[in-house]
Amino acid sequence: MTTDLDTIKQVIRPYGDTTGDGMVQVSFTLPVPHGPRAEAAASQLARGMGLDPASVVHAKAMGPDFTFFIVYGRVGHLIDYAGIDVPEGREYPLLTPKQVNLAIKTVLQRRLVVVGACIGTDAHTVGIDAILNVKGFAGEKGLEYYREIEVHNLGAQVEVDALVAHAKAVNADAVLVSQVVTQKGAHVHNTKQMAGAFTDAYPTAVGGGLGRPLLIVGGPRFDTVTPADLGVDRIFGKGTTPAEVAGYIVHALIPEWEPDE
Amino acid sequence: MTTDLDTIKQVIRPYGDTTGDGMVQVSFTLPVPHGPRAEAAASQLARGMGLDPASVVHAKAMGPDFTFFIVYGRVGHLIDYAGIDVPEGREYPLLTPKQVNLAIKTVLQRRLVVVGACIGTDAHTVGIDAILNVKGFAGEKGLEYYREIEVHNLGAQVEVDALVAHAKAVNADAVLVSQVVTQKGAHVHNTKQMAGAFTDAYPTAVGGGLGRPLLIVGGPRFDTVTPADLGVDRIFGKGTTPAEVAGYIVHALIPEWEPDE
Amino acid sequence: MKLGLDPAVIAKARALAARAAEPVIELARTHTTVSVERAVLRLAGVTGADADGTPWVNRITDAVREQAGLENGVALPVFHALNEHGLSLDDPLSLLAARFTVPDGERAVRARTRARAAVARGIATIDHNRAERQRLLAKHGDPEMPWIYLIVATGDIYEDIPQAQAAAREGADVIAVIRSTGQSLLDYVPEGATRQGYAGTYATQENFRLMRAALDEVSAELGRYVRLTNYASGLCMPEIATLAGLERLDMMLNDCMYGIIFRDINPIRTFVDQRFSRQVHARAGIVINTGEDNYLTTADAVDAAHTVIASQLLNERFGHEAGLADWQLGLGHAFEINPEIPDSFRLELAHALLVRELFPDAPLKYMPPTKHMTGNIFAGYLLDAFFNLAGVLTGQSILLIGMMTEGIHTPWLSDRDLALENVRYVRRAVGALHEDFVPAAGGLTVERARQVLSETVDLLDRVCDTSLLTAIAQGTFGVTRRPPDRGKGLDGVVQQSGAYYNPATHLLETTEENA
Amino acid sequence: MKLGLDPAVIAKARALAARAAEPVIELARTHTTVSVERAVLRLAGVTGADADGTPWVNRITDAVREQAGLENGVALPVFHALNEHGLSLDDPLSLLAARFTVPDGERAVRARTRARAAVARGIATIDHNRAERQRLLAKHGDPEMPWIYLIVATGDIYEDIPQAQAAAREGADVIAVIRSTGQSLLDYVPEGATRQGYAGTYATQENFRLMRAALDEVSAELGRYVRLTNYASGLCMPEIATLAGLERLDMMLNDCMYGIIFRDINPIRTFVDQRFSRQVHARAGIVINTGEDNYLTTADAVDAAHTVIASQLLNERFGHEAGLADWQLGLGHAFEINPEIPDSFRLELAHALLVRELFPDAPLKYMPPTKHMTGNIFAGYLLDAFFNLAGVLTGQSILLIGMMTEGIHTPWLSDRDLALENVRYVRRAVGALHEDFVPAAGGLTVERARQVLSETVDLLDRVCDTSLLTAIAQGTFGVTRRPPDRGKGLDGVVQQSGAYYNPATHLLETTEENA
Ligand code: B12
Ligand code: B12
Ligand SMILES: Cc1ncc(COP(=O)(O)O)c(C=O)c1O
Ligand SMILES: Cc1ncc(COP(=O)(O)O)c(C=O)c1O
Repeated sequence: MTTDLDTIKQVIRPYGDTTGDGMVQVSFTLPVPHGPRAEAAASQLARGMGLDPASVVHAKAMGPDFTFFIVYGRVGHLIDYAGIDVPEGREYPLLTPKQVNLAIKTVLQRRLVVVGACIGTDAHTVGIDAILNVKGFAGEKGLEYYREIEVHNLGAQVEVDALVAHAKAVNADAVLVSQVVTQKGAHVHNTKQMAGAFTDAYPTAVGGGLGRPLLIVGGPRFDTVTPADLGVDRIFGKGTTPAEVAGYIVHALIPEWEPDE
Repeated sequence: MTTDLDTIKQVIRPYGDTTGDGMVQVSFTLPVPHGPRAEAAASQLARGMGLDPASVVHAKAMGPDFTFFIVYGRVGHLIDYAGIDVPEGREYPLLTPKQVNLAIKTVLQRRLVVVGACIGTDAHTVGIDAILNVKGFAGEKGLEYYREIEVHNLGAQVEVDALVAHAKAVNADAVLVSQVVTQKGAHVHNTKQMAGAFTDAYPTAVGGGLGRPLLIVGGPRFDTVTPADLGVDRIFGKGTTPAEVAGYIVHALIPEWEPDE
Repeated sequence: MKLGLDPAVIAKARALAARAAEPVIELARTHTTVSVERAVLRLAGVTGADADGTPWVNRITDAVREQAGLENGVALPVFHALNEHGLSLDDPLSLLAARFTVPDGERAVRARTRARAAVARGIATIDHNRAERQRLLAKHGDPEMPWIYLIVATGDIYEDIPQAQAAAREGADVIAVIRSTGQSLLDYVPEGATRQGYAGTYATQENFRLMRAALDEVSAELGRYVRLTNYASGLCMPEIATLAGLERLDMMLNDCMYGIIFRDINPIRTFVDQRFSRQVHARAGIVINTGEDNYLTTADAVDAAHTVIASQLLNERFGHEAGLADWQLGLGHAFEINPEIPDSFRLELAHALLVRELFPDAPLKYMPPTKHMTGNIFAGYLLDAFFNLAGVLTGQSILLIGMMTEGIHTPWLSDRDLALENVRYVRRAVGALHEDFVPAAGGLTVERARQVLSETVDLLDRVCDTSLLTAIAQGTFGVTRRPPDRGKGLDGVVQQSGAYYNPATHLLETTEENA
Repeated sequence: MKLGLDPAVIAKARALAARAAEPVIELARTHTTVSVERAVLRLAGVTGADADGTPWVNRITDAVREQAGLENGVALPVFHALNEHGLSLDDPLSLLAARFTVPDGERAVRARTRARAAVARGIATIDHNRAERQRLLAKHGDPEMPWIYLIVATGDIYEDIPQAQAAAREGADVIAVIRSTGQSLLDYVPEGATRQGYAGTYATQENFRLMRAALDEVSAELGRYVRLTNYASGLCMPEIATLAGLERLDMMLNDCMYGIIFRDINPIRTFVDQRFSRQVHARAGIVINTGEDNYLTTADAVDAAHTVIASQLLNERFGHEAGLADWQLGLGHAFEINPEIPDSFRLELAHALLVRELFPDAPLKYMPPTKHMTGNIFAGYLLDAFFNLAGVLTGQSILLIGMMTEGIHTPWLSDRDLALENVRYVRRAVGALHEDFVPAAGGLTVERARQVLSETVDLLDRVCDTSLLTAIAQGTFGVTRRPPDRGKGLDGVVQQSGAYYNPATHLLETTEENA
């Protein structure tokens, strides 16, 4: 089903109730008092976004200075669906805790050290705890449960310098950082700062696992940036499970290892 | 407040929670199965609409072939607010029934004849009845209440030919048509057809009230077209009240008359 | 019974409704219509249309009317002609070449026998479909109430089908394909699969077949029998009822007054047509849905609450008389109170509970807010949630799921999906909360229900005095005036002669086989 | 009382909470913290900061600690120094030039008297503000409960102000300006109007003043007194409580354990700070809001329901001991049950009603769903509606209005406006429906409430055995482990000497003047 859809549907449009109708819904606030002129401004914006025709179905004054709008309309934009190279999903196999432990034991011949933290002023630990704590997430046990992984969970609101120092002190193989607060781009800003600090701390490093710890960042709203933008090795988004992370770490740090079925 | 806003705010942007942040919300369906590729397609469309960054905050599979998306993001589009010439609001004064009756009596020296109908297959009479019936709308009495206006309400699902015939038979000064069903552009299509029929029926006419009845159309979703597009004299939209219509009719058919306070 | 209504008052209301209905039933017994006669021909096996798309049943009925009049029905002239010229119904052209007369004596008997046999075969198909529905219900399983009822309305049967299947997968128990705006005023039933409707899809036998087949497919996939609904309404009510029986539709919108009030169809035409339609529905085991909800779109839901109850009692009476059992009476009502007024939700609960307690065995159809739905889709989503809540708290049987975009456009795929998420949440979250819903004695809920019921009795009283037709002419229902001598389709009504013969009604009235 | 709870069980729960709290209260009585001492200086009239923005109260307290130690409090050394060098508090630089020692004998008496007089002036201001609030409540009118509580969080006080005013115009009764993410860990209170906060705006005396003035303006415009809230929480809890009193804030988030669990602040530091803060709040006539709702973001709302009740009983006990009256105890709880589980709404009703009936005189603060809010803004709007419904049905006092975008970003102007439309509809539509909400004896609602209460008693029993500090160390609340010898700000805790003198506590504990 999926596959032939992909091959058939080269070019797609949004779908309201008829193939190709291109219908979408938009809402926004304009910092102007409600009135015919404001509604005209709303349609103008909608047309700017490509809605034509654009129907302003709702306009509500929010106090004297602002108006909220809901607009429906048809967009002409075509999506070259076939042309989209699927954002690399999982470029590595999922492993069971057993397999992960085996890989580490066989190849590294020592426990793999992981340091985790929420950096900056972010105190949202539920996400990182879901990955690290034994309790885990979505029915999967967290990394602490893996015999061959040594986890240092530094908790919340950790300063970048403290993180770097700790990573060095325990010889971290991987550093896991969580950023949930995104207001004013805090998550991006903090992550870049963190990546920068590690580069300075490991001047001779050539990459993740090559002279410096693997840098992994996660949080629900990183879908607007790439690892390269941030200077980290991997980003994990909403709904990540511990096994995905463990699998990635093995894949990235022990590429040579092949799980034998 | 409005005025100085207008003068100050030359150029505006959508407002999320900070002046100039340009934030908007968008939702749509794509006819593809849910997955990373579909999400990539969604961001691509959002970027096409001008959202950058665009964050896909929700994606839900609707069966095997469709996915629903909600996207938030920042648009760069600027609205030249000062530049918008306000769509002519009410280009005429509102009159009391008393004034309307007086105007007709004094100038026409006969009752003014109005014919109303829902044309085509549209059976939504609530709107036109709100304008014509004594009961009226929003606390205002309908045109039937005006002593000097003679109302012929033909009801719903009236054929265009029947409408034209009736208008001629009673010497209509104004024809009021309602169109509520807009699917597949029905309202636009039917209105143009109606306007065309009147042009054919009054070949020598030079305009509304000049050789042919004034053509007025109304309905909740005409905000995507202009009277010129449709070939009518005036469009009335959602929330119209009878007095607005009466006032317009006097203004259009008896321009010379001045309401003395 | 949470409202503690007075049984005596309820009994009185029913008695008044029966009295008000009686003269109209008599009218329906003694008249026929072009559509009733065409329905007879469809039951007898006439299908298809001529080159211009005019159905053969129309061509034949018109010819009969012209040549022999309709007061005796089509059956005798048509089957007499077949006998005389040794023709069969598969060859309508030759039949039309023949001249139609009303046979008498021996030839009349022969015509009658053959007509009866032909129509009996049609009814046998209907019986078979009813049995087949029972079989599939047993096989796939019958969802428990409230049934989730969803509308598709693309205008294109081939877009409707995937959307209906998607809706079923997301939890719809009943799919209604609403009709193109104009169809109710067509005096014929279009033929074949159609792709061009405005705000709805044409009701045709082929569209019925295609959609029923598609739903049988998902029913099997889901292990839950998904019901199909359409509209036995408008000028072709009897024929569409017949086609519904022939194609195993499961429910039909069918009201004794909707066409009169909202389509300006002649009252007598409507009353004659609805009686025949209901006799067919009764036989087909189809659940009808009445249209009282519509009154509240033109009248105020609070002021006119009692007109809804009065109309339901009339629909019940007409239905029973036509042979419908209580389980087939999907009486309609709606959540249409202006959300701006105080206590609107509590008043809705009072109205909904009143209907529930007046008709304990009827599969009530509860309609969502429409009139007060605006372009504010969030407010709409909220209002629909409270509709769902009222439906669950008051034990409604069929919930038509509201769309947040009701004020804007006919439902989109995503509107429907979000609407289903809404009702699924409400049902799951609320569970058996109705246990904790105990209207306080003397409280607003109880008192409001009492008041509406007594207003209903007063109204029916007045209707009995003036006659139902007069009441309709005066705009009692939906504040719309419809005099008995006006409206569309009056010319299609014919008073029966003493010799009138209709094998269908005859069979349906004698061999009732109702659960 | 709809749940028919056993008064004996309730009494037992309270007794256990008192017993569990006692050792911690003793701790708080015998210790002080840098922030408590800085609060004393603020009450005495010290304001402003040095060139680097370090508040004078910090500079002075640090100097005192360094030169004379804090075990005797700041008051004696500071006022002794003022006396010795003939200085006043308006000239902190010269004061800092002086050397701090602990006076004795006659000089101690003089220092004490002057300190007491200075602090008394601060308290007089607080008393005056309290009276002023009463005056304005009488003048503009006090909205009836439930109060609509809304958050602004732009990070820029000058964006917050118009948004707060807009919210008030749309119906907000209480405005909370949430703080920048980092502030709770700052060991000083920033100065002046601020425009750069992350996900919140800094709590400063000037920001307090600006927002209170703006709200006084709309209060007059609307003829309804709009309350202002902030957070007496984090390392500067006592100082912020003091500033709140000095700037006439009306409510303050103030919890006995929130800082410990969610900011990893040292338990002893927190318990000492919260006692002083509450003494100030009691005097200022401020309603506190506790933070039990937060537990349900890290623990499961069903499994951990009893930890919320246990914590509320502890907060109540600590509050009473610090002089807060019941009407000042805005105990917190939340609508955080996973909407995917069956009966989630009924369970919420059980929890909410239990809290209501356990604390009949407390202005309960009911928090909306947050944890299960996703990017689906429609599902979010729906869930918030049911939260509003639960709030109204169970008679909650303060409703924090949920945002459909909770799962996405801090509230936008339009999110707030839509949220207000939501709650306005629910309140208007539902009216007095609570009359008809009568939990069935033995039904799920009643049984669930009983169960949670008995689990609470068992938990408090265990806490009494092991001590509250141990329970916290073991992760009893919010499944987060916080040992007493760890966490931020421990070094700011000092054991009081026999000669410890704190004019503030002294005045507050002796001249209580509580309604
Ligand atoms: C729980 C919560 C809290 C709790 C946090 C408790 C705790 N110990 O974590 C409390 C109540 C303390 C809290 C406080 C605040 N919060 Co808060 N909070 C939330 C809430 C409701 C849920 C977050 C959550 O736990 N999600 C569940 C977890 C499992 O999901 P997750 O974090 O996305 O993690 C998953 C993936 O992202 C990924 N992942 C995440 N991190 C990492 C790291 C690695 C290495 C990997 C591999 C994967 C990974 O894997 C996880 C599992 O799948 C959200 C709203 C919401 N519904 O999202 C707001 C929210 C995150 N909070 C918010 C704010 C603003 C605050 C405050 C700053 C408000 C204030 N000023 O007082 C405070 C202060 C906190 C601070 N200083 O940072 C905002 C952030 C807005 C923004 N986008 O910037 C939100 C979105 C609410 C809102 N709409 O305003 N909050
Ligand atoms: C009431 C109603 C009905 C009633 C109509 C009763 C009657 N006698 O009018 C009933 C139940 C019969 C009905 C039936 C149908 N309806 Co209907 N109905 C509505 C509903 C709920 C409200 C419309 C209404 O009365 N608005 C109140 C009036 C006062 O507002 P108004 O019409 O906008 O009029 C104001 C202004 O527009 C203006 N105005 C309007 N006309 C004119 C004319 C002039 C000259 C002037 C000056 C001003 C003016 O002034 C009025 C007062 O301010 C809307 C949904 C909604 N909430 O809008 C659906 C809606 C209009 N219906 C719809 C549909 C599809 C149908 C059906 C076709 C469905 C079907 N296939 O069965 C049927 C068939 C009807 C037909 N053949 O046309 C769709 C139309 C979709 C679209 N955009 O194309 C809607 C939007 C619902 C939906 N989302 O699907 N409907
Ligand atoms: C009872 C009934 N019949 C018919 C219809 C549909 O109208 P039409 O007959 O024009 O398709 C409705 C509309 O809701 C209805 O309620
Ligand atoms: C009781 C309490 N205090 C404080 C806060 C705010 O946290 P912070 O102290 O980091 O500003 C909250 C958050 O909701 C809270 O519930």
